[in-house]
Amino acid sequence: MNPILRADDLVFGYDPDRPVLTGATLSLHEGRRLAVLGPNGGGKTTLFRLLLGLLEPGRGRVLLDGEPVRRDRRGLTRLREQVQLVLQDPDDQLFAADVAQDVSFGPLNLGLSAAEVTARVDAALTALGIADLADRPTHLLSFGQKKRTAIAGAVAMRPRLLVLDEPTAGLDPAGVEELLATLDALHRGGTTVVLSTHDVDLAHRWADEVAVVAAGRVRVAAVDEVLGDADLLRSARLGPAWAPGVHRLLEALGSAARPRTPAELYAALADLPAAVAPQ
Amino acid sequence: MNPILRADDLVFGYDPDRPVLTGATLSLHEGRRLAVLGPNGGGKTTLFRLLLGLLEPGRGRVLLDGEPVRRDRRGLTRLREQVQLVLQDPDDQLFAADVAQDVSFGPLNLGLSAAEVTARVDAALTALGIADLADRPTHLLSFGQKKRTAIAGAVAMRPRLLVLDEPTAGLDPAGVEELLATLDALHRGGTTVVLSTHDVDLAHRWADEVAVVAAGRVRVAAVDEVLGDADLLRSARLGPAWAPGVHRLLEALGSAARPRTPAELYAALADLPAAVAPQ
Amino acid sequence: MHIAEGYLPPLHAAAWAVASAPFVVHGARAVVQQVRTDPDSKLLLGAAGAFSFVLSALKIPSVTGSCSHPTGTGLGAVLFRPPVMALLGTVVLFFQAVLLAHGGLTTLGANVFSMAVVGPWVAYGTYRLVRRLGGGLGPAVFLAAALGDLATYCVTSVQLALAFPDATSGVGGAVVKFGSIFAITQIPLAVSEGLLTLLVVRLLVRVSPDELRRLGVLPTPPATPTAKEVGA
Amino acid sequence: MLPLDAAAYTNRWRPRHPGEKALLSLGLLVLTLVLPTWPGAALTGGVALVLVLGPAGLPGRALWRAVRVPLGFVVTGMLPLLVSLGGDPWLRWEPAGLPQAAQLAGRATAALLCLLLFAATTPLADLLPRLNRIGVPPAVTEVAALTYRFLFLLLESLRAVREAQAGRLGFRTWRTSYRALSGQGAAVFVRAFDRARRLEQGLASRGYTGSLRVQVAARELSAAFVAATCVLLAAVVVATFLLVPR
Ligand SMILES: Nc1ncnc2c1ncn2[C@@H]1O[C@H](COP(=O)(O)OP(=O)(O)OP(=O)(O)O)[C@@H](O)[C@H]1O
Ligand SMILES: Nc1ncnc2c1ncn2[C@@H]1O[C@H](COP(=O)(O)OP(=O)(O)OP(=O)(O)O)[C@@H](O)[C@H]1O
Ligand SMILES: [Mg+2]
Ligand SMILES: [Mg+2]
Repeated sequence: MNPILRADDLVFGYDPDRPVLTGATLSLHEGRRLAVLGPNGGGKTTLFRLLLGLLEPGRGRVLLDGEPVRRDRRGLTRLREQVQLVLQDPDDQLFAADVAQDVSFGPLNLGLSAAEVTARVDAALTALGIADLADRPTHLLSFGQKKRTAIAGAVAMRPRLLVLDEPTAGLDPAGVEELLATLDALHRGGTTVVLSTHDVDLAHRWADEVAVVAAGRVRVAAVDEVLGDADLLRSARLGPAWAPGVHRLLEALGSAARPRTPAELYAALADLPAAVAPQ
Repeated sequence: MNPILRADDLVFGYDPDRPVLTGATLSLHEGRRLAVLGPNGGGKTTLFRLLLGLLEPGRGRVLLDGEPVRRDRRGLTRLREQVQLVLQDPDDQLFAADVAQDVSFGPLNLGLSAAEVTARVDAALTALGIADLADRPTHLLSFGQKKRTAIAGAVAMRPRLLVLDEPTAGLDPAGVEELLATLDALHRGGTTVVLSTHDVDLAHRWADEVAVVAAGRVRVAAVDEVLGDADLLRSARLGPAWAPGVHRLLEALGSAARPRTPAELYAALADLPAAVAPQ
Repeated sequence: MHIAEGYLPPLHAAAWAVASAPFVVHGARAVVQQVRTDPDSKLLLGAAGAFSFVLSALKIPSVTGSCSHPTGTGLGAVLFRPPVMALLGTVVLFFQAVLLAHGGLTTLGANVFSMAVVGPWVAYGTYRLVRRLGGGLGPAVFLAAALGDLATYCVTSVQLALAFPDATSGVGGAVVKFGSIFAITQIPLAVSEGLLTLLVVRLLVRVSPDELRRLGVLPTPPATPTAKEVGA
Repeated sequence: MLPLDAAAYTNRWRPRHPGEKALLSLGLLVLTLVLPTWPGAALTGGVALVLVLGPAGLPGRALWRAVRVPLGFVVTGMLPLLVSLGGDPWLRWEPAGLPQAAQLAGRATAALLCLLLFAATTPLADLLPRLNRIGVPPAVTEVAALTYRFLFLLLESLRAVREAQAGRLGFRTWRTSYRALSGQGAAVFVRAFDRARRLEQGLASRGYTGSLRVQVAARELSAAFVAATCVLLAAVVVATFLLVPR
């Protein structure tokens, strides 16, 4: 099966003398959750901008459903009807006076009828749990609310593929949980979700597959494979995750629990057979 | 012994109808590493700004070495000679066109001689490991380099107390390690360091003491006490940390290792006696 | 419309520099004064300068399908007043010359005269006049931006005509010539800029009313219950 | 982000005193205007080109990227001189304007190269704080330095906002483009003032009390460079008068 979107051997540098990507290949498959990891300046955001046609690669192609994306208005419009990107800083995305207006920007651009626009906006706000904020001015929102509004703006486009650049950055732990729950709901609803992060444990718990963007290239593999590869992690300025080590400890204690979050770890601890349980 | 700086029952709200802090008390003791945790919008940044005299509390006082800080130019200058704040977004603090110029701003304000200013700038840049960036323009720095420059600007003031607002936000894991190493070096050099973070494991590994800012108040306690209090953590929209759970597992396996980072956990795993070690 | 580096003969370049100088010096005095009474306004002025620079990096779609850039003089003059714009405009034009090679150093005087002096004054005068006559903020801003833009181009036409009189019809003919070349391209652009400025200000009234009040574009309400934020 | 700006910080003349570079390039620029265009402008333009590519070490590709757009203006700027108004037909092609247009293009190109010699070698970080020494009030240089700093932040914001709008199909039609553009204008305005407010707080915590004085890296004015510049400028003048067609 074709991936929804595919980056094929992309080469790119903002400054021709300093390439950022030197041959990046990555496929985004329908329904598969992908986490993109990498060091600061590794090129995650750049890769996303290339995938959305916001930058033009020096070499290589972006393919939508197996077809090369044409860089004219038609081609880019088709791409962006299918794929939406949520930037890291929500302030870059919010510019209208209030939340509902901002979310309506994309659907209006699609040329939908007023009724259809309203329906889309309402659905998106509800999906993000911010229906009550509809007529709030965007500049009075908290950071987490802004983030949700920005995501709602993308969701209102009903994309097949939703790409989020560091969506959990700056959120408190409960905010991260809520966001992941929202993304899972979207995923269950049929949207393919891709996100970038610096948090290895987050990638471990959430993703089916991990892509590491470093030194100009992309390395894609199953989560456990990447997170088991200490050399790869070190070379990409990432550290190991807690969870795999915890799993080994639990295994040694004869427990079958495989916690992915600290909360799950404490639940597993409570479930340990009394014989081995620490007090 | 007096704390260097103390917030005494501070009440503050940007909007008089929505108080952010309703009676915040916190002491920053010489040499003690304090991590400030709390939910988004809990008031961490607000508390720091009150401590630095950037905001005026509606009630309560800030005490420097036991003396109330006077809100005139003399009083505030004295305060800022002793206490420096590094904001979360380095672009809020960097104004000069190149790195050395920016770092020289604080020392020049102290009225030091040109030679002394140069010496301070050089020392601060060296301490932050960015001596080679001295004549780089601010706007061409990466995020991590900007962050270090902002910290250098504070360090060049030779403060007794250095307060950092979410210094690790946005850094990759290796960048976080490097920053913590720098902060530890400053701490060993005699500077008292306080930081805020959303990362409970970071607070656990780094701090002597934790302050939780939530619901208008500050709760201070030893690290283990806070991180053992599930109700407090939940109410402050924080989650539990990995490390304490891992310690209990290791204890059950008869190991005395107390890893504070995933890397330390893998080292501990390698050291486990063969009889209990997972393969 | 920037006159490029080296375009004007030395006498013209010098004469326009002399013509602009009093306005720029007056603007500098105003800025020095303002900064002395309120040191924090330095940051606002810096932000305003950067805003003016970036405004001219917006790409307006134009009839021909190509893009053009607004002059931003209208919006700048309404927001920051002509004397200050004379200085900020000079700074911005200098930056455009040395950062983008757009405009030039020898033509700085001429460009300042059209874009940082005449454009802002015409825009501001229009704005005040329309408001005085009871016009709303919208029409005032639209006309200010459109006429400010047109005035800038008229001055540029005259500057070029004086430097390059027509072979047969002299300076008068050259004014008509440069003027009509610009008219074809500029009248639609002036309308575009007016419309865009109108939309921006309308959005700002909702998004940033406090800043507009601080700048005197919106009337200050009798009581201002703001948070006690102290910068000193 | 801006190629000329980046070049100014990385070229081989970066450590030179800005005054030396100003004397050289602005001296050439003035000569371009006052000397007879042929051969004066050819000489000044040629000298500037050699200096910027040679001793200053600007890569040819970077130079080309910087001159491409302004050269376009030079070409379009010639066109009005090639038409004439009045008479019959009212608007007509004027071959008699050709020498004047060619002269103008030559002078403008040479002047552009002199400007580039200055712009690509002199960082504003070195230049702005030193303007105080030639009588510009500190308030003005400080406002200019802040403008310079905010400029890049706002350009970055503008780029991000524009891309976010493009991603949501903001430029599909004329109508949507206007809505998107007004959003950009407003967003940049809001950002600009937000930046100012936040920097105000950030500087206050660093002890700002009204002066943004910074320590500028010491740069020695090289007597040899200044002398060589004077000799070069004189040589250009002499050569022009020797070569000028009589
Ligand atoms: N607009 C730009 N102009 C010039 N260089 C840029 C620009 N954006 C990014 N870069 C450079 O490109 C490289 C890749 O940046 P990018 O933002 O893609 O990295 P990233 O992996 O997203 O990093 P982070 O984790 O910090 O978000 C960096 O060296 C960066 O400095
Ligand atoms: N300048 C301001 N004007 C008005 N309200 C503000 C301002 N700054 C913060 N607030 C509000 O004050 C409250 C506390 O904000 P603060 O930034 O101190 O929280 P925080 O703990 O630092 O949060 P975060 O973890 O997101 O940084 C929030 O409700 C916020 O919306
Ligand atoms: Mg990124
Ligand atoms: Mg904060």
